Amino acid sequence: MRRTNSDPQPEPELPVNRGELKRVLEALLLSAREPLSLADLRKAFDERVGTDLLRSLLEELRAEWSDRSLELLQVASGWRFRTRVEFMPYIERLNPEKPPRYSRAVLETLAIIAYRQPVTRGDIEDIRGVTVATQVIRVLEERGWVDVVGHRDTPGRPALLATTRKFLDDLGLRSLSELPALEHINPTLDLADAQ
Amino acid sequence: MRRTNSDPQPEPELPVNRGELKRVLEALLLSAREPLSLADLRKAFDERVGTDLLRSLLEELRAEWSDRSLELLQVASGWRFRTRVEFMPYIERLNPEKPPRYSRAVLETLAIIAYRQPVTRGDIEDIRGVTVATQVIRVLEERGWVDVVGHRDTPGRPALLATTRKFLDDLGLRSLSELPALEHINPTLDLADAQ
Amino acid sequence: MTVDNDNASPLDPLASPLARIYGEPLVQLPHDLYIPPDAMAVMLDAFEGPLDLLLYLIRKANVNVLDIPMAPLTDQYLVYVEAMRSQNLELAADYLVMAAMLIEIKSRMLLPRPKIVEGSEAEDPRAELVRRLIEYEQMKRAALALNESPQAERDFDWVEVWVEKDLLRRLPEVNALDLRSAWSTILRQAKLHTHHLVQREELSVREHMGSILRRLRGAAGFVEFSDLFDPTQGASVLVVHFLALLELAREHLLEMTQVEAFAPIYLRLADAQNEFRSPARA
Repeated sequence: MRRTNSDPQPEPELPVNRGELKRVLEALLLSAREPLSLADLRKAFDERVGTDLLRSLLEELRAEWSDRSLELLQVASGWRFRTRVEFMPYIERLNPEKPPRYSRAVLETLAIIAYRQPVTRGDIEDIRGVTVATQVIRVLEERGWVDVVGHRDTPGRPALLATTRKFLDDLGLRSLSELPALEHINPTLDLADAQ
Repeated sequence: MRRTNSDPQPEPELPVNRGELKRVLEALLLSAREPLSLADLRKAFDERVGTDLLRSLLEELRAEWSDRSLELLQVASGWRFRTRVEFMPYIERLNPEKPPRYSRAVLETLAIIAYRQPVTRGDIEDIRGVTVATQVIRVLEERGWVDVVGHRDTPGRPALLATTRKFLDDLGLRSLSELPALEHINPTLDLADAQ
Repeated sequence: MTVDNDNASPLDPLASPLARIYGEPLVQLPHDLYIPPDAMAVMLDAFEGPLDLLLYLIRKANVNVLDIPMAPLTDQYLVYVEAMRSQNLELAADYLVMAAMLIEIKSRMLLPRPKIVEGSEAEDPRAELVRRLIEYEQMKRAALALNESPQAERDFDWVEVWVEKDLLRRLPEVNALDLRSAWSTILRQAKLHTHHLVQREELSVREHMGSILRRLRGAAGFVEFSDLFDPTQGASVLVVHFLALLELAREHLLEMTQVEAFAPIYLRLADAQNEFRSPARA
């Protein structure tokens, strides 16, 4: 069904059955640059497909892909395909760039922002007991995981940091409530346990 | 095996059967931003899969996708998946791009043909005061908006151009009389004056 | 003041040796007070700050964090801090602040507790330290858990299949108003006068001129005058059609012939002889 070039704004026929609708959904999700929300998907169908139908088609599509090379994931900003974790070693061989691996300083700072947001740099320093290097926060901001959401109304009006939607997306989470639960800290921190 | 010591990923087992190999190939090709050559793919398998096997797996993969939302293509620099053209209108709705514009030369030529038809290229040049490039008229002819309806019986027998029914249809007009009235009205029809 | 070291080794979820020295894990600090300078440098890197060091010491001693024996802990802490200082390592002020805090708590522990107010307990001088240790420990473990979650680019790639936009050729859109404004531009440019302009009615005439030319061209020869008219279209259309014929004749675009008065009138394109083979030869 090759399109001719004579028609500038073609009105595609709406697919008539679930199978065809799923193929369109698949094409949309596989070629998207960002996760697609239900609203995005409705827009692609010219608002002619309801949210409930979309949701059930997405679930079917997820099931269809469940034993394949990709998985369809629902994250904070919508639905997106990602490669399965077990294929990463092959993909990595092709990419000379090493994926980002973060230092403890960066990870602890990220955890404090994620679990205690919004926080100022001072709050982070209080919890960690050390000065937080500007570089540590910049790494997280450049990754698009953390940004400034306001300023605390105290002297110096320090910036309040919070995690972004991209942070949730990149960790495959739909909301902050899906973060790993905080561990209850046993008062007796015996050595065996800790190491 | 050329893995470096610093590589944190464990050595993946080489997939044992064609099915698994194809799933890996699929993951590689779906996540790549560029076409992957056979050399790239061999590298991803740590050079442990031969070119002939890769080629036959790629052909199988292409066949598997032949009735799905993507097509596996072999292009100059290698293999890559591409979204099938029939899904493009849906994708377009998600990211509507501004339609291109015709150049001033094309629009003015079209306006002259529409309002003064039938006209020769010489008429158009007289009215616009500049030479009309062949390309300008060809654009309008290829669009199916303008065609030659005869020849003027003057030296050189220049072609007479007029707008077509498709022009009216594409502009949503029932007849030329629905074109916007020009601001100044002259009750006499005097083509000679215009030339 | 030193700052966090961004190059420190990433968390290792499986085992957390204190440090690695020449590739060997260092799980326990040496018991004698001599610490090789290299080891101390690595150790300083291994701790994320005084709270981290304190947590290590408390764990090592296997004591209840709610009942920290302040005197030995403070002593041990000071030994490490002193060792770091003696190795001329740039020591974060944070370590010294913590040392001061520990000493203060230790001394308050030695003082007699103030009288207990009815119904409430006097605050333990260690309470704030304990609170901070527990909170830090919790965040440290949360960081570990976060690091274990699959992360984009490190553990998986997002899929973004190539979309070739050129496959869908986009054509410029034109509407009727574009044409009018193009026409206005032409007029301004050419400084044409009003009598060059075309009125709405003419368009009908010009449209009919085009259709007559197409008709004649399609016929590839003579067409009878009356065949060009469709009486069902009404008088005004017929008039316009007739005007179009006259205009075409005036422009020498068509040829009209009539053998005698009241005989049928035939029309053909003025260029028909050149353009088309005559019916005779067809």
